[in-house]
Amino acid sequence: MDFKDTPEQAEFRKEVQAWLKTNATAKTKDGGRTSQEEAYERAKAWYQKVYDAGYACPTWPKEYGGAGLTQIHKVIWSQEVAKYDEPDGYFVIGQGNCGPALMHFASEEQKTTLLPRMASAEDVWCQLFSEPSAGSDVAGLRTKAELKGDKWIVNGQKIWTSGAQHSDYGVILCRTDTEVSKYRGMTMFFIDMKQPGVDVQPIKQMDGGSHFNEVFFNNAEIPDSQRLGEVGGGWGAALLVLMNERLAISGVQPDGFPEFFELVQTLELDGEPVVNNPVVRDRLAIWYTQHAGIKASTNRMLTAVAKGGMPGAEAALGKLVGAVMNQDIANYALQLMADTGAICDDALAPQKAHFQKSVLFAPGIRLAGGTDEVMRNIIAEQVLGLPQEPRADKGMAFKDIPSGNQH
Amino acid sequence: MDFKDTPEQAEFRKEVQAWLKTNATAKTKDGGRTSQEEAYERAKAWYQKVYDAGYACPTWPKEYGGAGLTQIHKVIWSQEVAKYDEPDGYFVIGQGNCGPALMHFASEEQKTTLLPRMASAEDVWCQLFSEPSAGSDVAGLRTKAELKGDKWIVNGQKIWTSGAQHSDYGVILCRTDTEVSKYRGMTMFFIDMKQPGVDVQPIKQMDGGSHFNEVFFNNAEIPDSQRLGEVGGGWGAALLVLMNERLAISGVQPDGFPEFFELVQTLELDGEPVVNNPVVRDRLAIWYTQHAGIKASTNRMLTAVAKGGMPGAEAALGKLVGAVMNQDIANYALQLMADTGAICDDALAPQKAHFQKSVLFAPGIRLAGGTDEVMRNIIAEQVLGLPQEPRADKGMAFKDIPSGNQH
Amino acid sequence: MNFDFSEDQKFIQEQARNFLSSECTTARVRQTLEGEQAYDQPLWQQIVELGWPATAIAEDQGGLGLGYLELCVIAEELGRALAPVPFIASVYLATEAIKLGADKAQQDSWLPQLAAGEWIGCLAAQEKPGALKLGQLATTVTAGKLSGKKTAVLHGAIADKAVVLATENDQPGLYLVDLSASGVSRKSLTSIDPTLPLAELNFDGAAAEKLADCKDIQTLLDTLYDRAAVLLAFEQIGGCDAALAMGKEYTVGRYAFGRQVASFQAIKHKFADMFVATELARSNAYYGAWALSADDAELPLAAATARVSAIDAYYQCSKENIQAHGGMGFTWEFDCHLYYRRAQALSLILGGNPQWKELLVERLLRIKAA
Amino acid sequence: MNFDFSEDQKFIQEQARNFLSSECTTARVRQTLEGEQAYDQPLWQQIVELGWPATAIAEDQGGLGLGYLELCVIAEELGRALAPVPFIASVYLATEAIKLGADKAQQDSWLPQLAAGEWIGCLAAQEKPGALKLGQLATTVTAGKLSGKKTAVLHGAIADKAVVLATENDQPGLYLVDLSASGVSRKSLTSIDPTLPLAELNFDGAAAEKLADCKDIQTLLDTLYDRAAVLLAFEQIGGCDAALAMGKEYTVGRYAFGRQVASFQAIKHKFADMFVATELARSNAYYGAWALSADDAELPLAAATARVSAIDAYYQCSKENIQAHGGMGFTWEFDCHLYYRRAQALSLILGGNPQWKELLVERLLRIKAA
Repeated sequence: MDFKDTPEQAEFRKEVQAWLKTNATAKTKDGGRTSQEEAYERAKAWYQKVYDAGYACPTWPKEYGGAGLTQIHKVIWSQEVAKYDEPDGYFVIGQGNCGPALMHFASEEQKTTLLPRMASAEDVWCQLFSEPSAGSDVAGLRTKAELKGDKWIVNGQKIWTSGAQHSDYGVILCRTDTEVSKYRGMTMFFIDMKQPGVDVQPIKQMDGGSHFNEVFFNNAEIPDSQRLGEVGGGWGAALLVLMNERLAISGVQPDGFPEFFELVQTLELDGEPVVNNPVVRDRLAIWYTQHAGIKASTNRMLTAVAKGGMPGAEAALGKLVGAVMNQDIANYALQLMADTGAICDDALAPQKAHFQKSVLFAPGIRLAGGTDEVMRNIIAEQVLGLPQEPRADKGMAFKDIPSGNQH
Repeated sequence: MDFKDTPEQAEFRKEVQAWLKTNATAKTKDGGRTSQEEAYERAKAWYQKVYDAGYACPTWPKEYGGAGLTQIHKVIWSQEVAKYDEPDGYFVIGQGNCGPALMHFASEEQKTTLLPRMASAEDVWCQLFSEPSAGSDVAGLRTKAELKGDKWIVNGQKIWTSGAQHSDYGVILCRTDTEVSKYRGMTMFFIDMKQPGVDVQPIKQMDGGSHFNEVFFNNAEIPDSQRLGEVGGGWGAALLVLMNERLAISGVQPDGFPEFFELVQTLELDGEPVVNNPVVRDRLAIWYTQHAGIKASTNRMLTAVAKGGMPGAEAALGKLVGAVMNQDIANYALQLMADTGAICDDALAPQKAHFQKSVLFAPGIRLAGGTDEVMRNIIAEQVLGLPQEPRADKGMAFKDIPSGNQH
Repeated sequence: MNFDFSEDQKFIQEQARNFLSSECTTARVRQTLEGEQAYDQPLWQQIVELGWPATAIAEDQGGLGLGYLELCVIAEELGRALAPVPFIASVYLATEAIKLGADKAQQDSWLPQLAAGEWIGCLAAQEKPGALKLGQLATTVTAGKLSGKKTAVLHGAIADKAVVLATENDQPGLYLVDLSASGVSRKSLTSIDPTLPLAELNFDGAAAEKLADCKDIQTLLDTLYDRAAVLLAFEQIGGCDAALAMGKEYTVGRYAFGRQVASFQAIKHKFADMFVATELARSNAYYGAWALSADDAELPLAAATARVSAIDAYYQCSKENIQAHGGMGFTWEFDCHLYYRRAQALSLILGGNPQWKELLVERLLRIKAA
Repeated sequence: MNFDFSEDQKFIQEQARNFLSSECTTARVRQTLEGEQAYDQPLWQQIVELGWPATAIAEDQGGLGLGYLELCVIAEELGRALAPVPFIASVYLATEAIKLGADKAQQDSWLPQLAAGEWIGCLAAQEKPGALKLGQLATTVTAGKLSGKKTAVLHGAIADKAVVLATENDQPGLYLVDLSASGVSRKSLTSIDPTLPLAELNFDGAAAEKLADCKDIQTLLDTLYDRAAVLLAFEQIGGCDAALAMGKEYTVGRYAFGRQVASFQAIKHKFADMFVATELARSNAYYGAWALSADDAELPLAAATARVSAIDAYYQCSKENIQAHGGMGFTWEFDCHLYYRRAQALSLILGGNPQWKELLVERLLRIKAA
């Protein structure tokens, strides 16, 4: 056990630090929010710069646009870049989820062509799994792909697709057979998002923002050569993508602690910072142990991956704990501010109304990427090996499964 | 809405106060624990005294040994007697659970004979429902009663029976048919506990005490005249008993608050009472709102019952909340004492080691009378009307239901 | 002993519920939420015509001469319906402040106007984050002119008059200020619940009339806040009920893994916990309602208890209703966030939970000592 | 960067686990629990022979010259097995106190004896409830004779020698006292976990040898407690694992409503939450282990973090294991209470969670300020 760098790692860190010093934007106290479109353009530019310098997708083989390094190098990169104000996680879904799917299932030619363009963010990718009637039960999806000649014709609707409006390609999971049981009737593809049969509509969130989209497919086409894996093998392929997603988002998801720690030291009530209040300290201690525990757990997982292991379902715990504490922290922060806590003006509320915004965005974090309840199921079944619930849809042909108010 | 007595209620309260002043034992600071046998004898004597004065079972009709009064009078009685050191709840299971079962199902002759003897605690009653393999799933019970002539022959085992060692009678739920589905194959009786085929064995609890028993039936006999309700109608009868149990125990179950409130005012750390510590005050506020909420909820339920309603499944909430906070309070009290919190000697630990004892007894309160999980199911299904889980044993003959490691 | 509302009170509640369920749908609430208006003026007018603002005003002062219990059941329905009207500001706060601090002549003049909805009142007390401290007020009155800045004033941007907390010769007192008069400027603030909008009020020598019967201002404010805390608790439990009902309806109708989402134990137990929190809050609110209506010495403790449990319950119910909806709960389109925003807003008016917990404990210890 | 134990360390752990699972069954633990003995003397003897007390003692002082990481993995196994031996008292507390406070000559004399198990040590610090305060010590030393009363001394009734905290000329220091010498009397206390028994020690002019290298005694005690906190955290996560495994095994085998109890979502999610708490505690303990082994400046914060989460996790796992067992979990016969008692005992040694949370925050702010 050694939480410090090896000499080789220290060398890499120094190199990264030097490069960032010259190339990355320093953090400022009042960063100033940019529009979504500006943020996208900035991210494209940043990724290209990183790619040109050879730091993009550090763990990918060089021939596919990566740096051929280990997970630990990636951690070092992330630690260092986090000190700057750069959108380094902007295209995490493409690189973290879609990339490994291509790596595993695509042809050598596709990989050599597409992966470097993904690494440089020249091509933007999205992931198309969730549907209005397939949330926690992802395998309940209904978007249909039918083979006509050597093309698949896609009809249906996906939802909660981050970045679909900018995407060149998407990895999509479709139902290709409704006569077999639900897990056996799916197939995975990658699809050209810029074709006529694809319509992207933003979803307005409860906080007023629009980070996600609905995507409608109306006779969209996919050449069979863009199939990822076997026909009917989509569920296995999807699990591989989801496993990589956990690795990609681990340690990236906000838990609210750093901002809260800043707040309690700066917010003054009755002339002293609230951190002097023992009740606040009690909360601070609890949340710090969770924050530190998530961080250390992520590092343990990365150690395992660096040694050649697979990212385990254990990663679900960071998502679960972080999302819940993030919401409770935001709520508690407002409570501390009392009456004025309800004021959301950037200029008036502490930290540019971070906590007010967080209160309204936090529920989404508990839902995106699997609800709290799904995380607990994953831990119970995949980590602890507990028995599944009796399955109401077991062995049924997909078309016969009861579906209630979903249409 | 009026939380004060009506003139008639005030009159009754005065009368009760006067009687108690002459007849009940005052509380002392160090009550001094008595042995279980002494406690039993004291309770028998107290109940007889209350019966002779006409205050026993206030809501029962006079012809069955009660006082013919309302639930509100019973509340007044309970409030007043709680100011004294008398074991007024000792026989609550007989009077609260078995009494209503007799009232509903027994013959007039049985009622006139047995109920007054139950009211005076001349006869002691117990309830025999739970079994080693039928806990949360009470209807999974296996103790068998077979009709031979006009007698039922009972074989099997009951568990968690309070007061079985002192009982003259027990209300027992038996399986009388294993060929039908589980809820339809049970019948309720009352059984003579002093016969040869009944063997009572105390259970040693995790805290070292023995408040409960196992009861073994080996060809014990029950005349068919002691059947309560129809053959095969035992589940409906049991639900009636359990509904009355909720009413009987509501407001009686410890939630730990009064003792904690005393502790924080008397325990001094660094020269001041711990109640001056804001963190302790924060906990105190949370637990007080729960304590007050349970009390007020119980009173609301009693108002409904006094108006002729049935005790609802809502009572489950007091059990659920009270049991959990009782355990957490005890744990927190020990934490406050720090190193010395682990010392259990009556003479050394505050309040005669109340919290140390409570830490070890508290888990039982979360289990007895239905686990936390059963309480939540009751609320979800019976109060909120949510759908049941898919039932693995639905429609199966009892003998075919999978039973795992239970034998 | 009777721990329930009377049949008459339940009838008033039923009437209120029927009225609001047809006139104050969430579609209507959204008109205010989405900024088309600062409050629902036609709805407010109907509410005035129904006499709700007059409920707890004496008959000889133009009111209906009912009591706080009647106001509590109306509050529960306003909370359930998320009514986007200045009822809290004008009724629980301004009217009650006047009942507590104005002298007979002032009351005889103002209360009939408030009862008739002739003007909308609000309370301007808070100047900065944290609990209100009388010793730290910066708003002052000199020769009948009031100057200073107040923030987080509920419905302050649309109220006609404000009851303002200020000091005169270092003595704190309450003053009625006409907000359309000169020397007053106001600014709408972005509020976490736009249906309960906040404002900043700036006074620069605005004409102010002192509420003439304010003696012990701390006690007066405590009583005012305690009364409002009980009434808000009813709004909160109304909201808890609505959020729970919404979650139930959705998950009973939605299927996953071939069965109703509401049949999963994780969801059922979530709802059970929401129900438990709501019932504890409701029972505590009932106790508060009784203490309020009976003007009992237990009001301070009962009010703090009601408030603390109502804040916790509504936070829980509104956030877990979102959770039970899954992704759709996070959309603007679904109504889940209306309850969640309202839960936040109601918990912050009068100060948040930390300060009410401290009040609760102070009062509990005071009773114990007495 | 490598956030895991080495293969060698894992091998030590596996050996320890194998040994304890055959030699320290719960049936064996119950002999101590049920009062047949104050500790398991034969087991302790085997542990001494395996060299575990010598793990973190230098080779030239009679130890194995391994490090704290090796001691951590052994601690995890002792915790898992509920070993009823004075390992905490003698190894984490007495030995470490001597390593921190004794001079070279004393260490050269005592450490080989401790490594060889020639005597059992304990730490006598606490005199009353609450956090230990150096300024409030009533135990004093005059002319090499120690007098005073210590309470809650872990394994104090059976230890051979105690490291005693006392003041001499108002200066606090640590003293080694032979507990069999004259001037010492001791009384066993009823302990919440009889397998970690406490005692009261009374000193009346007992011969005491000062640990000669105690300079800043507050810093020394902080370091001692921080080291022990990390080691205890490993005992605690071992216990969490065992409680979780016990609950799983029982509910997978038990049926209700015709299906495995472990297939109910309420039970599955309970176990998921236990796992989450355990993993967070484990990760924090790993960080503490590294800081301990590297003697890093982050030890104080890492130790407090490890301790706070280990206390919470073991309380949760041990109580919910009982709950998952239903009624049988409440019996003396089932082993559930062994973990629950142990969780309580381990959380109270070194002071409870409230004081460690405060330490955590102090240290967090100190790092931030640095």
